[in-house]
Amino acid sequence: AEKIKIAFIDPLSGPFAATGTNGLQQFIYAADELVNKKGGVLGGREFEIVPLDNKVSPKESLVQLKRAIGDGIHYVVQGNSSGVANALTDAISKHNRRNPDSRVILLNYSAVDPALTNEKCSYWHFRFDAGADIKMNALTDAIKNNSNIKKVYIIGQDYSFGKAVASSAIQFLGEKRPDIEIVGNELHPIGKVKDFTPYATKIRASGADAVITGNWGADMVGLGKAIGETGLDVPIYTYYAANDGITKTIGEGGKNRIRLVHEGPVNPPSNDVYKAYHTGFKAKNPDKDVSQFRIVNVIQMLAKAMEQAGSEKPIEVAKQLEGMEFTTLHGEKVVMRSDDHQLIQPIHISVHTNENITFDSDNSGYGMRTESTIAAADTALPTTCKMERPE
Amino acid sequence: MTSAIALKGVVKSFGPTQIIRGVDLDIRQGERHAIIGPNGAGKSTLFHLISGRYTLTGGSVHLKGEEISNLPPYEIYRKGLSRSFQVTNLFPQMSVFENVRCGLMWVKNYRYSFWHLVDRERDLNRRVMEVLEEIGLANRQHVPAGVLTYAEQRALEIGIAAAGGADVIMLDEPTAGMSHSETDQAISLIRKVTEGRTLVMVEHDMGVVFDLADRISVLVYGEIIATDTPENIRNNKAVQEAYLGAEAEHA
Amino acid sequence: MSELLFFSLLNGIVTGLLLFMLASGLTLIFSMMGVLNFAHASFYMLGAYFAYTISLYVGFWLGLILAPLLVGVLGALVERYGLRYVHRWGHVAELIFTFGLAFLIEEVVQFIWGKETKAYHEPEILQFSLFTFFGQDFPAYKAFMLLVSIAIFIVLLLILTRSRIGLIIQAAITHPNMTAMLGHNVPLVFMGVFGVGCALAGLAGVIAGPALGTFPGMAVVLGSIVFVIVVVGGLGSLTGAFVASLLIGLLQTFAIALDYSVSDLLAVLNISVDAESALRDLWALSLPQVAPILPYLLLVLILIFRPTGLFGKRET
Amino acid sequence: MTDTTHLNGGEATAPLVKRLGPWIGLAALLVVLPMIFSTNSAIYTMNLMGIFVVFALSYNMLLGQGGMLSFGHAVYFGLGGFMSMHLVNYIEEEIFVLPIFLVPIFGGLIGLVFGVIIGSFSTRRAGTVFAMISLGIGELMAASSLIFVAFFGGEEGVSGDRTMGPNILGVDFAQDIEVYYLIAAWAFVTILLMYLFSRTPMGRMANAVRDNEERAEFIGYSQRKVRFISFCASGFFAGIAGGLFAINFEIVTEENLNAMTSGVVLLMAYIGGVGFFIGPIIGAVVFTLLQTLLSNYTEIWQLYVGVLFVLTVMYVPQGLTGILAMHGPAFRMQRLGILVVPYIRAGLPTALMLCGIIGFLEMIHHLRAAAVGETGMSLAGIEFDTHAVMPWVVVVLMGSVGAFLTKTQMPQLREAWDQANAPLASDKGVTS
Amino acid sequence: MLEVKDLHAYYGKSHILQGVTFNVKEGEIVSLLGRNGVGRSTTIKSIMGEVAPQGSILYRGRQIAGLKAHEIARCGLGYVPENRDVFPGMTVRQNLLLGIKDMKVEGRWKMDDMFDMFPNLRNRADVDAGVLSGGEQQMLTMCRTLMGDPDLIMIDEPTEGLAPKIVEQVGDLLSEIARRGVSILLVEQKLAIALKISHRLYVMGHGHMVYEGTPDELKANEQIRKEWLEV
Ligand SMILES: Nc1ncnc2c1ncn2[C@@H]1O[C@H](COP(=O)(O)OP(=O)(O)OP(=O)(O)O)[C@@H](O)[C@H]1O
Ligand SMILES: Nc1ncnc2c1ncn2[C@@H]1O[C@H](COP(=O)(O)OP(=O)(O)OP(=O)(O)O)[C@@H](O)[C@H]1O
Ligand SMILES: CC(C)C[C@H](N)C(=O)O
Ligand SMILES: [Mg+2]
Ligand SMILES: [Mg+2]
Repeated sequence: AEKIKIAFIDPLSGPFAATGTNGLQQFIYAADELVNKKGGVLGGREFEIVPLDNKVSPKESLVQLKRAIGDGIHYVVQGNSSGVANALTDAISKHNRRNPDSRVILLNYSAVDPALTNEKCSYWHFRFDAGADIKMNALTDAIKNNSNIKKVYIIGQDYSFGKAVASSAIQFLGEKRPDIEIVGNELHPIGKVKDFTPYATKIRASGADAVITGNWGADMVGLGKAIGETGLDVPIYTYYAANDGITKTIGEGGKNRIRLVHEGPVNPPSNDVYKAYHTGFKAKNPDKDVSQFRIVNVIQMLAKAMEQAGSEKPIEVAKQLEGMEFTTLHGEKVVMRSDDHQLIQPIHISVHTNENITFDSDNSGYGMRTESTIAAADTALPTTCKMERPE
Repeated sequence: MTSAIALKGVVKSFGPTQIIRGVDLDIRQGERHAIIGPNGAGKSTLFHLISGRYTLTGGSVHLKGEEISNLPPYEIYRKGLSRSFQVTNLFPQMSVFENVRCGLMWVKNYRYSFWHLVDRERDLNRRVMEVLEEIGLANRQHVPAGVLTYAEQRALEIGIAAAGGADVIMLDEPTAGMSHSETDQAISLIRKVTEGRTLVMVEHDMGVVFDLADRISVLVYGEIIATDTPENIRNNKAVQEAYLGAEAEHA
Repeated sequence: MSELLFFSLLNGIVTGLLLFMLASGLTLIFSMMGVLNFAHASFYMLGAYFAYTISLYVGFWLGLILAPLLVGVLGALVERYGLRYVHRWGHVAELIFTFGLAFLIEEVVQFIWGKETKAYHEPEILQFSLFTFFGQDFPAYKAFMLLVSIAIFIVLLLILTRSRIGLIIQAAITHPNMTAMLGHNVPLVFMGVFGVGCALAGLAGVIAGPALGTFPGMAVVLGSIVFVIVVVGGLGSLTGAFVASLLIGLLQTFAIALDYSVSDLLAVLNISVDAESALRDLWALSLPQVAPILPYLLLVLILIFRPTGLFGKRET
Repeated sequence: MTDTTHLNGGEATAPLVKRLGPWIGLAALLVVLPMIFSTNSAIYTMNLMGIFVVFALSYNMLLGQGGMLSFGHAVYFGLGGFMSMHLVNYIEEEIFVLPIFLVPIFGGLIGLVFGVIIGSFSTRRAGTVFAMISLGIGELMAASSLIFVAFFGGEEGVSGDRTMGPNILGVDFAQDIEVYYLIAAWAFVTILLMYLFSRTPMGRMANAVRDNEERAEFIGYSQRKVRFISFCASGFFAGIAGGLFAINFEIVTEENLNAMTSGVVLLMAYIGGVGFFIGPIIGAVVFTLLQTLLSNYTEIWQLYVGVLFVLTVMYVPQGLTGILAMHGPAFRMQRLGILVVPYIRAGLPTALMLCGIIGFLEMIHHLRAAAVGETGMSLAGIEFDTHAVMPWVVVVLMGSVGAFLTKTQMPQLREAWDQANAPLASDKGVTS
Repeated sequence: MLEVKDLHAYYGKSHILQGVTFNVKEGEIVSLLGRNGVGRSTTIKSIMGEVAPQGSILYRGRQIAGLKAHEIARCGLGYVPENRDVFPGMTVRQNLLLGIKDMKVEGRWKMDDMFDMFPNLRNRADVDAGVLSGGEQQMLTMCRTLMGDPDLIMIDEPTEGLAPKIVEQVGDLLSEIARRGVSILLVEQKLAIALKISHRLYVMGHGHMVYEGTPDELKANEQIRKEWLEV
């Protein structure tokens, strides 16, 4: 039967290519393993992932979106950069309004700017990753319990996500640890910084005893390295400081210093199902990792929605996704909250280490070991989203 | 009557070295005036000073009674002084036709217009063709100036300088590197295009000089040592000393 | 504060001298041969990757020697079989050529080494901190970087001043035939100089790789900054390039280090502004923010007021 | 080499038809194109072409006609875009009323304004100084666009909705096809204007200054002013292109004015051929096709594009249009026929060779990129196993045999070429 | 020392040299006369390898046809072009420096000899060659070639654009050069000088030699002069 095409619009070249290509391989694997090999959906129709390079550029993404639509694709997955996600959501809403007969759904697997599920929310946008505020809520819980943190330095990429991280950090710290002083709040251009040493020096000089950053891709590698070199030995609370070459480059330097907030526990593995999945993936992609478990959820939930809807029509599928309850490979219960299309799921905080790691990252011997977990229900935050629903 | 060009105490130095050391010179309207002198005497420099390519270190230059000292070249050109160059200096990629047409555009008052279409300007193009006829390049009009032979380029050089119908024309060694026959053609061409105008020229070929010039000035190491009619110049001992040498007999 | 200033000074010098390693090569290629070599940074990247691969087998130090040589040879070949033809069609053609080349090299690098950042590390012996000041480490490797680039500067300076090579190039650019007929082997000179230029870029790559990370984007992030240096320093002047490199290195690091913003300034002059106006970004504008544009600002100003650059003699 | 050499003089006398013919043709073409290529992606591609054609032509007013090498032309394109985007938003918010199709004008105006400001100091000199100033300004603007979020919208840029304008006779630009006709109309007008500009005294002096700026001063023109005027004009048209971009994509970001875009326009103009008026048009069309189509079929398309550029500058320095122009003489002498057969004879093996090479590259790429065990790949519809020996043998054979045959065909091709271009007795002297 | 046999050369399709044959002996001054455009410059250019030569060019018994320009130069041939090819960007001194082929070997000529011959140049030693006067540039090109210490120097119309007085000096200079054991192949318009200084003269017709003889013979030979030299 005819394949169901899913456009993957993310960077496959440029400074964030690594993040993008890894995401791509994970989508392809998930689609094959969890859908196609299981006989596809809607009576044997397979998923086909169509990679479209957007160089993390909003403009380029719209170009690719137009192409995808041109090829009659109705499902778009994207994650790298909230900047892109905002642009895509906006464009897709417009498109759906103008062409009710060829609507498109955006399945966002990583762009976590809270705006996307609040003021900028759209009926056609579903987010499978936890919002920046949710994640920060979790991180700050961890910080709260670490009483010898007195001064915090916040550094991030100068765009909506980086700003979101900073603002929610300030907000939550203010609520949970008013005594903590924010000694620095820095935004640097995204993907353009050659050398992070000056920033590291600055952090060092500020006397901070903890760092919070949402940096990802090349920007995380650089920052991690630079901080290591200044010999600054303080905990670093991050969103994305793992895999894609980051773990490898940070290596010993980050041991027990770098903490990361994420979904889907890798070490220790939750259960054999996941073990099997992860091993299978590594077998196919030895130099890549299951770095974004949410991708699995995207694929499985989409498949489920189609089956329930008994159709691939976006409008129908969207109806199903809204409020869908689902049990992930990890056996975790998650729900796609209808009022803002934010997936409510358990959140984990892990530490960068090489001790009892089952699945390491970048084949470096180092990996992320879960330290604490916040139950799905506790992660939920209020939303201001008022989305206009079709008819 | 006012003189076409009047130099008063013109001085030019490059860094420490003074090249032009106080030149006073009157060039009468309508005369053909030749400037001769040893190499490096400053003839071309003098041209550059008058035509605005170099700025004066001292003194003043008047064109038809109006001061033009240190004006930019285009201003001076607009006041009616046009020149050619010792080393050929054309618009190599453009066709011969275009070269001449550009030489005509300002005087024909198109200025920086971007609302005329040059190809539509009948009389402009007619004039261009006339010039091309005069300099004998009509049949080469489509050729890029860059690929013309040396002699042709010299002719075009003169053509552009004269096309605008400026009433003072300055030519720097117009016949340099030409064979005898070519030189003869050049001479008659110069005669034709400068008819009824003032001509100032630098030339080493005494044949040409004595043939064309009404008056001759001799420039030696930045100073005019004599200004006079060809005959007197030829018999002027100082001049023979400094410049002509044995050549005097030959010519 | 003093800690910040001190280390910013160090970082500035390190960054500057690193930039100089690149600029030195471009001084030969761009400001002497007049080739607008947009692939220069790409050769720098190749240097890093070659060195990385070599170091996997025979270690860092051999990589430090071999990689630049390889890149140099590669450069020479590029000149011999590519640029030499293109040269006839003028600067823009050369520019496009190198443009395409940069494109190619980046693709090929991804093709061969993939897109992830490579774990290319400093050699063990240099992995200690040279000194600790205000409790902040200064890695020995950076000191090593300083030494190398100063060495490059001195050696090049000697070569250029002691030999006629500079003159010959300059002559050959405008009058290749005449130069040849005076008995100078023009093609060889060009090939050699271009090769050396690329080798220098390669060397810079080898050394920068471990410090700044070895990934396919490393050429792009450098952008056109190297051209800025060469032009600001003044075409044809190695000393100029050296000074300009330091200048820009310091400029950037200090801009990041010093957190002052327009509003601070206004506050000093106690002018108050409303924070919501369309110009709000202007008031919020802070030094770290503008850090990336300072070099270009410098470039434009220099060119407007001193078109020959700081030490240069000619304009084009 | 320049078109001017071919067109001047004669033009004046050319019959009306000959002068208007091309334009009527162009107009007709623009009208029917979407009827022939009516798929969404085709329309999309053509819209992009239209925009780039205008942009590239405006660039060539600098490089080709004015001899100014600019690395910052995207600035005017981008600013035009941002301005237009804001305008579209104002229209949506009914701050003022204006039919959407007039928006590009304002893009043009902002381009012009900045052309005036920046040109006032950057056109003082030509050559490297100009080039480097343009580079600096380009980077400055790009970086500022990330800093001044209020106007430029930072990383995310500014987006808007083009359908919110007062809709005149039922056109609300909801569909790309409507936008196509808007772009086509603008493209036609601007192309015409830029062509005419090149035939005005100003346009001519631009060429003159390009060729020999000093001499221009001795025929009454200030080189600086000439450059300045061309610069502003070019800024204006770039701005219009930007406006079209804004309307088409409904988003304008930092990239629209960064170095990459400036580089792209330079490439388009050059690959097309800066020496010819239509050069940039061809360049833009080809470039857009490569960008949109090639990337559909292969992941390593950028590799091919890179190779293409390198080869072009090496073997057709006059750009793609140069190839056409080369056939001019033969065409005028009605001798093109002579070339057909030789071209085919040389073309087939060349094609074979290319297939070989491409196949080889694609397979290597597949080996590297594909997940372990995924050995099956399909190329041009043929399915095969990259780990088997056979496919490799095939491509290598195709490559080498093709290369060999091509070589054998060259002499006869060259011969035919000379024969086709052997000058007639009539056109002696007319070289070029 | 230079033995040219049946030399052919083309510009594109036009056949410029159609079998030129002549020779220059050690220490000789040989002049190449002829109307404009007969191919004298081309002859020299093809000897220097700037124009691709066909035929035999023996220099001291070595076949130099087909060698690269710089190789030919290093064999000991010097060439002074007709179009004053100075390096504009550089000072007079630097121009002269570039004339030297090998800094290590001592040449016949020192920079000071040059300056003594043309005091103008000494005064202008440190200004850009590009701004030199036409004549000075002519002098400079000649000196630059001499700095390369050639054994045979080929000079194309050295007196072009020189003041009559200087023209005489150049004549003397050439004789001086020859006295120092350098052979000269001279292309000249001004018959006077050629006749005065050369040992032998060739007259060139369209693409080949039409006459060879001593100055006196040529002076005597009215008819050749009329037919080929349009005195
Ligand atoms: N821009 C300059 N800088 C320094 N010296 C210069 C410059 N221009 C000319 N000179 C010097 O001024 C002197 C006069 O040069 P000029 O070209 O006027 O001589 P000329 O009379 O034209 O000689 P010729 O007949 O050989 O052309 C020369 O010695 C030249 O070197
Ligand atoms: N680059 C060129 N391309 C085409 N034809 C050329 C070229 N150079 C010279 N010619 C032609 O070759 C012929 C011989 O040129 P050459 O310069 O040798 O003449 P010549 O004897 O030196 O005369 P002149 O006194 O002008 O130097 C001339 O007819 C000239 O037009
Ligand atoms: C891929 C992710 C790191 C992107 C990032 N979370 C963002 O929202 O921009
Ligand atoms: Mg002179
Ligand atoms: Mg000659």
